[in-house]
Amino acid sequence: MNMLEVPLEIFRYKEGEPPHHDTFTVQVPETAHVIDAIDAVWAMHDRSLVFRRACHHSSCGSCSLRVNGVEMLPCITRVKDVWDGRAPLRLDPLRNFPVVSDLVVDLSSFFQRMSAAEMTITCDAESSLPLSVDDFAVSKIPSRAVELPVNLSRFNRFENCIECAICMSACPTMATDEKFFGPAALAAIFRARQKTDSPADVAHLLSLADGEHGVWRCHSAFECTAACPQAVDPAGKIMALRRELITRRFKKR
Amino acid sequence: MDNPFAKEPKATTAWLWQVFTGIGLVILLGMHFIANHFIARGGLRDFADVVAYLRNPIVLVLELLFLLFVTTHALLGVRAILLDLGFSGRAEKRLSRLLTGVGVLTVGYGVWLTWIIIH
Amino acid sequence: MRSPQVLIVGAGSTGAATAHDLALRGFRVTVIERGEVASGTTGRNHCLLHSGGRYCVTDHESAIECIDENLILRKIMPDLLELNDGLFVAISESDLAFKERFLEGCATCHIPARDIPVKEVLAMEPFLNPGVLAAIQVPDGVFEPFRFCLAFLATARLHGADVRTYSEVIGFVRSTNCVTGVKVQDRRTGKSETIGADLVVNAAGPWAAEIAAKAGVRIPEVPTAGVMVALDCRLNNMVVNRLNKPSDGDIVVPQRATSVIGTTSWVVENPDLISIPPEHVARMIRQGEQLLPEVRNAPMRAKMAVARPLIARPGEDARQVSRTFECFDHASDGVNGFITIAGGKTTTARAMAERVADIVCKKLDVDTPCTTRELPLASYRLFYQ
Amino acid sequence: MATLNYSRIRRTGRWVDVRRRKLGMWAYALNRITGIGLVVYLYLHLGVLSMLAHGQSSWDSFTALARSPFYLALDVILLAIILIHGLNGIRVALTGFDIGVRVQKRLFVILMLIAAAALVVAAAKIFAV
Repeated sequence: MNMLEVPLEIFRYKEGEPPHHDTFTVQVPETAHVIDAIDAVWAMHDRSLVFRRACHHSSCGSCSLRVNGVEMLPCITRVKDVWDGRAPLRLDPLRNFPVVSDLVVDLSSFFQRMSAAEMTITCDAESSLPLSVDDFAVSKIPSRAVELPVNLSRFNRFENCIECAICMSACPTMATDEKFFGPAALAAIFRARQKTDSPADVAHLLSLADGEHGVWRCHSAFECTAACPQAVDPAGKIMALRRELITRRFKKR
Repeated sequence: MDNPFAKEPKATTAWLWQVFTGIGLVILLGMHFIANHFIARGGLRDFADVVAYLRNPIVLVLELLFLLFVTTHALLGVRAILLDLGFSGRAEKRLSRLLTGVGVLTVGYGVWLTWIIIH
Repeated sequence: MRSPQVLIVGAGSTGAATAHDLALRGFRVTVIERGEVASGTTGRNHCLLHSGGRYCVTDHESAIECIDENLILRKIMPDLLELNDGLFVAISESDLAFKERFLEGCATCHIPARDIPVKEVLAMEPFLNPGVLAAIQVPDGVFEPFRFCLAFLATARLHGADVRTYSEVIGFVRSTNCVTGVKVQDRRTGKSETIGADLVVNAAGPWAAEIAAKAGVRIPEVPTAGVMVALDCRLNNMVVNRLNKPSDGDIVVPQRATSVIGTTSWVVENPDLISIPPEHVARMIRQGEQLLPEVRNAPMRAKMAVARPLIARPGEDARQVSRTFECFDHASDGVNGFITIAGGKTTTARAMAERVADIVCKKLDVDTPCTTRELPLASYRLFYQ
Repeated sequence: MATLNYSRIRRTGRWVDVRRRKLGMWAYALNRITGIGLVVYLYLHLGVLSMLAHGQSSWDSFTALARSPFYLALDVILLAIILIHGLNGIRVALTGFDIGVRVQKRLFVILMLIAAAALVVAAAKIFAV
């Protein structure tokens, strides 16, 4: 097994101490993911390092952080894909959240928004064909004619959004407007809206999305969609909500 | 449940105006630019030209419309940037009122200037 | 009289469900977890909500427990499950020979099972190996271990439990032959404190032996790791199992936009740092291909390994070690006020918790019945609010 | 539990930080910077126009100055800012109505190419005078 010797420059913060970065060099297999390197730091070098993780396959959304400034899930990001082979790999906690310690941030504001958006995490199944997370991933699978189950909707599945809060960290509006509803919650409203036909529910959901700190505050930077590891496309959902809000506004008159 | 992310009813209006004036500006500014700086000899009108130009009623209407649009668009943009400073609901309203005042003054000044020039 | 204070070490599925059960029974509960919730074994779980089908031939007791809990979880956490059932498919002649025993096992363990014609199953699951010889549908499901734990802990909190993550047990407070508290270090601040307890429940999974050692007790625990491979696409709607005795790489669990192939089994020394053997990954792909041939072409999204807390029985192969849980009352080791719970599956975490809570009640002389079978859990999102 | 919170000012300034960000973020930051520039210019312009109120000599001396190459260069910069802001504005408006969201990056590139082409033509014309 070929090994890599990777220097990691990790953000450190403990209550009462000034924040700084510590550098560690760890040995990981060539195929290792960034989470494995963080694991190695914690297991071999510094037991006081605090970080989040659970599933290691992008379903829990807990390990999200910034690698060289860009939001990623370290569990699905390979070291060799983000490391240039020389400069230390810089790991920082998500932006736009208070830092609890080291790589851990306080996500209460995120989950408040998700609760307010009232989306459940299960939905009717979508096509189980190479249901891909990245465009490039699909292209690697040779397309072939497959007959899909006739009644897909009798299957159920979890939503693609894993509530990793990466979009809220990447969003420039979120950085400046603390009251902004945020990409994930707005995308969640869109999903909840898709699932209901009840006029009262629709009106309620749309009124949540409306407002100065709702969809209208988005500045179309599309950073959320670019950063989302699960292809949720929050920006697209925000724009779709805008369209519906505008259409309704002009229809009423 | 009390929703902490309460909405402001004016939001759609502000955004729609920003887009509407923006699209208007693409057209009006294009005309303004071409008329004043490309068609005009030497890229700028001399005083007599300006006066004659503005006395044309169609031009006058378009230029005043341009002033109105550009002011609205600019101040809505300024508002969007200033909102980033995180105002409370009341301060937000006060800011909106202040900017409306600035807008009225700007347009008033423009109208006054045009009046002076024509006469 | 104040209700007794119980301290639980570990916020995996066992610790979370136990905290929930005890909080409902009126105990003052504190959970100590050194990392994030479910950051250990539970987190890197296969996410399979067992129907019991996997054990219906080899281990009736486990199978019955699985199907019972499966039905209870559907009631108490309906939002947190992908309920698409599972398939046991025969690919080889030896698989086919297993079919009758499997159906008998299902009947014995009251697991609903349906023998589906091959043509029908291929219509349901278009990526299934077209050479499939038989398929049996059972009520398997998929859950998400992280949110599973969060939901238990959020509910426990609503009932007064104190959940402290990023807090590590650094020692025990003992009076002669009784544990009376735990020394805890908050890893976020580096500060230590002592928390008193009438009883300490060690639910630290593969780290249970390490925790027990701090209290001077030895546990015959063997951390056994397993590799799982997550694909960058979802190839099945239902869980797909190999119709045979449990073996390496005989199951593909779909979840969200991925399919996860599992698993292998080998003994590890340090559960903190497991290096994933490439040959295990290759074996997962090879085995997975037999169930869903498209596995061969699918890009890999992630691979993970974690240690499971298996209790050693001398002279047995790692896979043969009991998968039902073990509960040690360390009074028999001369240490009172300290119990360890290890082993088991996430699917049956609630049942384990119920039995542990019964033991706790007995030890602390409390007489409150368990109510976790009926009470729907609070939203997992409340954990962070 | 005390947490580390960044100051308002530091957060407010984050929209300018486009390092390692994608095209949409560059477009957004560029739009804001050019927008601020244009507001400043708008009021400068209105101020300059006040010379018209002071009569012919005042204005015509200004126009003479404004025909110098230095001022013409400033005009080209102004035009560039207007083109970037205006054409990117079209993209923001379109995507805001849920049109072309999937191709927003391509849209931005195309619009900026149009801006560049228009600028070259206009600059040639400005200096040719």
